[in-house]
Amino acid sequence: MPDFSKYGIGNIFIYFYELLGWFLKSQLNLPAELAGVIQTLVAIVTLGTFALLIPIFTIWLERKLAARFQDRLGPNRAGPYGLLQSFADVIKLLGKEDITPTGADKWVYNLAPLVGVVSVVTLWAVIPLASTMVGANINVGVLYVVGISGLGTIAIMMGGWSSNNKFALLGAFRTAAQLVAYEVPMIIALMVPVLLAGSMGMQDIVNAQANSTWYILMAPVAALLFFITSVAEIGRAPFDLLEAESEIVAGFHIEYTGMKFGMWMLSEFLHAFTIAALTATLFLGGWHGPLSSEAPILGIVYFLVKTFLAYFVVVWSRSTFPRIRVDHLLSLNWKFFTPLALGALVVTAVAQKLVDTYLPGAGDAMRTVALFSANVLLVWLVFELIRRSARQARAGAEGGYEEQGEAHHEEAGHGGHETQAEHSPAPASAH
Amino acid sequence: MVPLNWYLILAAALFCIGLFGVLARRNAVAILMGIELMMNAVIINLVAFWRYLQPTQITGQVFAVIVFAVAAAEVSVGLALIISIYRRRNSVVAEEMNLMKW
Amino acid sequence: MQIQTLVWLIPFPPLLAFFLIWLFANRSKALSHTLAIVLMAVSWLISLYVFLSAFATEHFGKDVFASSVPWLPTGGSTLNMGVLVDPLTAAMLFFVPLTCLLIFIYSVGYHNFGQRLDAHDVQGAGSPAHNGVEPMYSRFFAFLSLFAFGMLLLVVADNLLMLFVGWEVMGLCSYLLIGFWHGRNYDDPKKITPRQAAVKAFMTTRVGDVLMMLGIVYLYFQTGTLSFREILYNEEVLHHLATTPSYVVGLSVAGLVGLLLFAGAVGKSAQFPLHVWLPDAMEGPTPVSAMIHAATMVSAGVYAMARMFPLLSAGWHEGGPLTPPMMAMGIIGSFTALFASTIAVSQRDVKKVLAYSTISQLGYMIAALGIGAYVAAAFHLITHAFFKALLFLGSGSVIHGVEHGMHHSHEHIDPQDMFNMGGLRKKMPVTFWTFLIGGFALSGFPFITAGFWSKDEILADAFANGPLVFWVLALSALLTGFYTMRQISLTFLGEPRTESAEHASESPWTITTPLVILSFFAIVAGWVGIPAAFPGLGQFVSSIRLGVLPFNFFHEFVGGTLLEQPEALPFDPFPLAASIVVGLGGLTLGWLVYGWKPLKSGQADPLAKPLGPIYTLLENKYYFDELYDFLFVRSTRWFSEVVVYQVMDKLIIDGVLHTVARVAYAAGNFFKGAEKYTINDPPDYLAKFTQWIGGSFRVIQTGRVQNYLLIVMLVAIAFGGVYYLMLSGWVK
Amino acid sequence: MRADWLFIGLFLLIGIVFPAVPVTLAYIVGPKKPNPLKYETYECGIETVGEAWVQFKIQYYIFALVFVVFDVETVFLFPWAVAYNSLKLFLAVQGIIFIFLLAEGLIYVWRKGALEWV
Amino acid sequence: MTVSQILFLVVAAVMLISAVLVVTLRNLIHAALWLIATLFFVAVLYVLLDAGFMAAAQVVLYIGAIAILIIFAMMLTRRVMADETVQINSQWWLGGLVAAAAFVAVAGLLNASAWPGLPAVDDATITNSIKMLGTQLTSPDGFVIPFQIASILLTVALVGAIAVAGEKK
Repeated sequence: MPDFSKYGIGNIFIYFYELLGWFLKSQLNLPAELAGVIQTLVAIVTLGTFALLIPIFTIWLERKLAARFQDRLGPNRAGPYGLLQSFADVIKLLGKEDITPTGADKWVYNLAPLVGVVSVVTLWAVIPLASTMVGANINVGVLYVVGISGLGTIAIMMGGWSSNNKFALLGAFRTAAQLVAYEVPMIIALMVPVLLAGSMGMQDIVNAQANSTWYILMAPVAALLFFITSVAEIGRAPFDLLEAESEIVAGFHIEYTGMKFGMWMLSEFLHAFTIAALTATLFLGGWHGPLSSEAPILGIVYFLVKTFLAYFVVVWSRSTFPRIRVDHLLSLNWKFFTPLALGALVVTAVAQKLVDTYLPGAGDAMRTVALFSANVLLVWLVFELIRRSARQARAGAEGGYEEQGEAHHEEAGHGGHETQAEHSPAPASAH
Repeated sequence: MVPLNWYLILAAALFCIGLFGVLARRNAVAILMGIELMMNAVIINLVAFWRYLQPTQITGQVFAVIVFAVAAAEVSVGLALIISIYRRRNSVVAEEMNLMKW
Repeated sequence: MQIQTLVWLIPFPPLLAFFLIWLFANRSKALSHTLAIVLMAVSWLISLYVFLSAFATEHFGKDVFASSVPWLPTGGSTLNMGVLVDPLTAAMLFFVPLTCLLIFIYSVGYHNFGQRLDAHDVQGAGSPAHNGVEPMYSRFFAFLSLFAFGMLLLVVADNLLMLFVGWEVMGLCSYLLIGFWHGRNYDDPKKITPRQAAVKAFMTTRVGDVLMMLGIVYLYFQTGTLSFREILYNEEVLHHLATTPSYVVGLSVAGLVGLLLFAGAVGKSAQFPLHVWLPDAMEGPTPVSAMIHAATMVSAGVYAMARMFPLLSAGWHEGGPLTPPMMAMGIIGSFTALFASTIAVSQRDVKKVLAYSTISQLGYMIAALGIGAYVAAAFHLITHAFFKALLFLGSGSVIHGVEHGMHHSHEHIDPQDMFNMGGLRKKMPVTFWTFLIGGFALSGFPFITAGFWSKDEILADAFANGPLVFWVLALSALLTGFYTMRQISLTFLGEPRTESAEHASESPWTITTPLVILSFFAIVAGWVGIPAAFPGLGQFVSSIRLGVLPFNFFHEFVGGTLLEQPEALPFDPFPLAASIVVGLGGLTLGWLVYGWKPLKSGQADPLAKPLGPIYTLLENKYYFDELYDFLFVRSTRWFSEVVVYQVMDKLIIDGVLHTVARVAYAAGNFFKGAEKYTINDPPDYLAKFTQWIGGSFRVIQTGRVQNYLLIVMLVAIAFGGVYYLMLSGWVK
Repeated sequence: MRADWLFIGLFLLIGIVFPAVPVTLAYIVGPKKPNPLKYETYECGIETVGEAWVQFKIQYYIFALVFVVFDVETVFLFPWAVAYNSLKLFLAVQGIIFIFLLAEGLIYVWRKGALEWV
Repeated sequence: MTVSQILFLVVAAVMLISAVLVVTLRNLIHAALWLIATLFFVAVLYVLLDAGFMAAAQVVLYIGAIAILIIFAMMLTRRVMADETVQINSQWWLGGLVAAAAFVAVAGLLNASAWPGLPAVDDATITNSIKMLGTQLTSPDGFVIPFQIASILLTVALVGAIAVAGEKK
């Protein structure tokens, strides 16, 4: 019987966990491995249920917020402040008929939403809730996150393909294109905290932040990139092309009804919340806060507060920005985010090394200042470049030499035929 | 404890399945999938050797990572070739890609 | 840093410059030439440092800077890649990077850097039409840098293979650079265009290079190594080579190899049979002419010969009979010297004159090597590089000035024709004086100029070892003085003969500075070779010590390269007198003919009347181009046209076939009826049978990858099975 | 370490169960009134024209291609990033060179105009 | 039969079954999905081998990237892909024989030779293996040349694939 005083109120969850273990081992005399497995199972079920119940609340929250943003009231009938609205929705979904269209590929069709949900729920395995509470403290947490979200892409393609509906297929593949495209800068941005913390384990990263400063200060560019790209990953507005009602009827899940549709919805909302949680973990210091290491229970509170903060930003941006056109979406990713992410990585690495080399024993404050200013410099540089090229393009467009200006712009890239580039003013100057 | 040659034999089996795919499939994409299987078999071997022979050195994993890179390059170029062949001849059936015949 | 490491570093800055310009800097002209010049300067500084430290070493000839790393494992042995700096190399390292650097700087001005791009300038059309900046400016510097890399590589190489690599790199670059203005065309169809000139140069040198390659391969086959240290400074190897007979009867291996290598040198430094490319190479931009055809490339041939001298002279001892290669070098060299200088007398093109004088001077060096005057040859190589570069750059400056004039007076004349010049003395003073110094150095103005001392040494050696050679060389020295004076007076003295010459103006400082520097060396470079035995002056300069060596260190220093130091000749007044006489005499003669009363515009060459047909002969370069055209080009065409096509194809083969066909046809008709079954069928079955065989066999080539892979796997499995059986001991 | 992986493995298994439960529940309790029209492919009311297959743009493939390349590179770069703080300068520079080569490929694709969607 | 052995056998069995389905199914999309399953179980094998990084990399790279690439390629060549006609060529039985024979030969060889047992390794080594990997990949006495060459290879593959597949404008 583990005594409560050793854990205290701060570690109450751990206490219950140990209590369960003690009960299984000494009361039911189960072998240690089995007991461990059962303990793990219980923990998993708790965590999973927690994760799956979140959307019930966040859906309500989101509808409320969206309503406020649009100067409406939002759900307010079912229960106080319409809190029970989501439950009503769930019950309604239960009452719907479950349709599998003819010509659909039964197995894949039914499997897809489950995979979709799995690809989101299992992310919670590596998110540290408190200094002592993390599902699986593996040393490749970040890569794990990336890989699992890749699973989500597969799920969407399964769903879209198996519905045997051209809109679903189009939607699915657009989505997939968008997801894979936005995964590139996301991964590169993820490298920055890994580089700073020197580990891929989520818990290690949070600890590193707890020991120095939050990485949103050390790597603001990476933080923003990660946040934006993951918003694109979940296909929220302004990146919600995968269910652009006006273009492709409802995207990949056009054919889904009832609870399967609900599962898609669930996975989307949960994913939104999850990326908020990831942002909080990787850049906002996770559970870190005053007294968080002494009383882990406080850590959970801090963690949830930060997560909801980030989530609020997600909803805010959703109801603020218009939808981006698909080609803009992709060129924004390839021509702005990806180079910027690479730049951020390089800049951070260089600044880090410089600080290590030339300011040995520099405090966190100094390091933070250095990294932050490096980021600012990078951003200034990038925007300077953009401004210049825009000016060039505009000059070309106004000069009526759109073709030539374009050609000139292209020329500037690949070296080689110098004379052409040097001659291109010639037609202008020659008689 | 799992003996090493279980892993090796498993890898061999996977390799041969992939080989069968390469030899027997008609669709070029399917052939590429077979090649992927073979590649994975190789990587399994590398990692198994790392774990069993030199867990303190990292060489095995380095090799595996390099093979990752090679596999990625191979599949991307291979698929590109298949696509361009499809564009020209409107077919991805390997048996019909016999310009080198006779 | 260790000195060997530094030596490694010498060739690479220009290469780096080449790549940087080629890849990144090719949009910015300023950046391009900055890169090229700065990196060239870097390698110049390094080589200067190497030279000085070599200079400071006691008995440098014995303990040289050498280091090498394995390069190509070739079966048993390994070809090493390495660097070697011995006195000869050190001497080269003194002047090659310097001249290159100066030429780089010069080209900035030559290509009108700073002018804006001329609107109606076509890529590769060349500059004369206008004075806008060269469109392919960056490319030019990239090529120059690559060229410099090739030369430096060749100089520091410690084995024949690396030397050959540098050699070929230079060949490529000269091709690219001669054909640099590939867009150029002339109204006169007979005038050769840069394109053709480039191809001509490339092909002609190819002839030599192939032979040289053969020589290298044969040498490697004989000795199993290509390293200079292991072949040239190794008595028994040399002895072995000198004694073993080769494939060619009457030639030792050393002889054959030497001749083959010499063939390469003949191509590279434009000796007699293969000299034709050099004058036409003048189609390239002038800095190129200066660089390729004065400072570096052509001297590379001589350098290679000097480098291989121990091999060439293997089995030769002072005063003994010459070895076949040396014989060949003596004859060809001296002949070329005379022959080229005669042509030079009659040329109108300011650069062509210099080209021919280059050929003849190279002939000097080759001849000097041929008679065993190793040090003298090296000495003349260096001094000549300085003053000939000076002359070329000077002529370039002149042309530049005249082009500038043309831009004022819109007349269309050949800016390189000396008869369109005259009176430039006042227009371009700096060019004039420097050119004068260069010219005097070339013609060996006594006691002051570098040319005098080196030429004098060659003549002295020649007098001692080969009287015939001596007389030939003396004669050509006379001619040299003559045509030099002719050129100077035609170009600079008198009154301007055209409006362009009237409006000619002095070139920018980037052009004149190299001229001044070079003219300094054109004088001073000679003093380091004043023979100690020279009355008065000799003792004086020997008494001045620089570090471990006397001021006239050259003989001792470079002589140290050889195994046994060649001892300096005793002083002999006759060749001295001779060289003074021919030098001054040539100049005076030239002045009497051309300088005394300068030509008016449109006046013909005063030599033309007295010499008559000979003059035309000379002016057309002994019709060598036409001869080669007839011998090789036309004859080939004629052969393929007449012999192969008309006779062989049409007459013989077709004829035979037709007869056979007719006969067979007739016979077939004749036998058709009755003997069909006896004659006709068996062959049919035979044919069918063959066809069937082929058909049944061709099946295996399906063109399907999968079948092939299947077969591969079957074989692999078979092998695996065998191995398995062996492993389990069932099969022994 | 192994325990953590066990956790993840079990989580993946359970993770399938979680959504499966409500789906099956809905399947059980939900109404079933079969009607061929219901099982038609859903489009704008009238029945669908042609098969679901539509010609896809090559851009899909090209994006996936760039993505694959970058993915592999990240597999190389993550260990580098992890080890970064303990790396000496030269080693650190290697990774940065790697990143530049990566960027070079991106620039090539960009200049080739392969990143344009339309 | 320890737990780990049972685990291994289960994983191996599922993996092999899905691999067989990959090479035999007619519907290529199904084959691709089974390929994904196979790759996933390969990742599980890496976990059993304490190579967590390899497992994650496998999931990221193969499932997240290469599988998607393959499916895209199928979609681009869909018309042929969609047909449910026979996907096995005429020489399939020979191929099967060869594959089987190859397996027999290799397995025989593997059994014929002796292998060392599993060395015990402390957790620190496993945890540090990633850091070690990073160091080895970039250190000159390690694998820096393959590291850079790999990036060049990938760049070249990218360029080549674009050049081959890109539309001729």
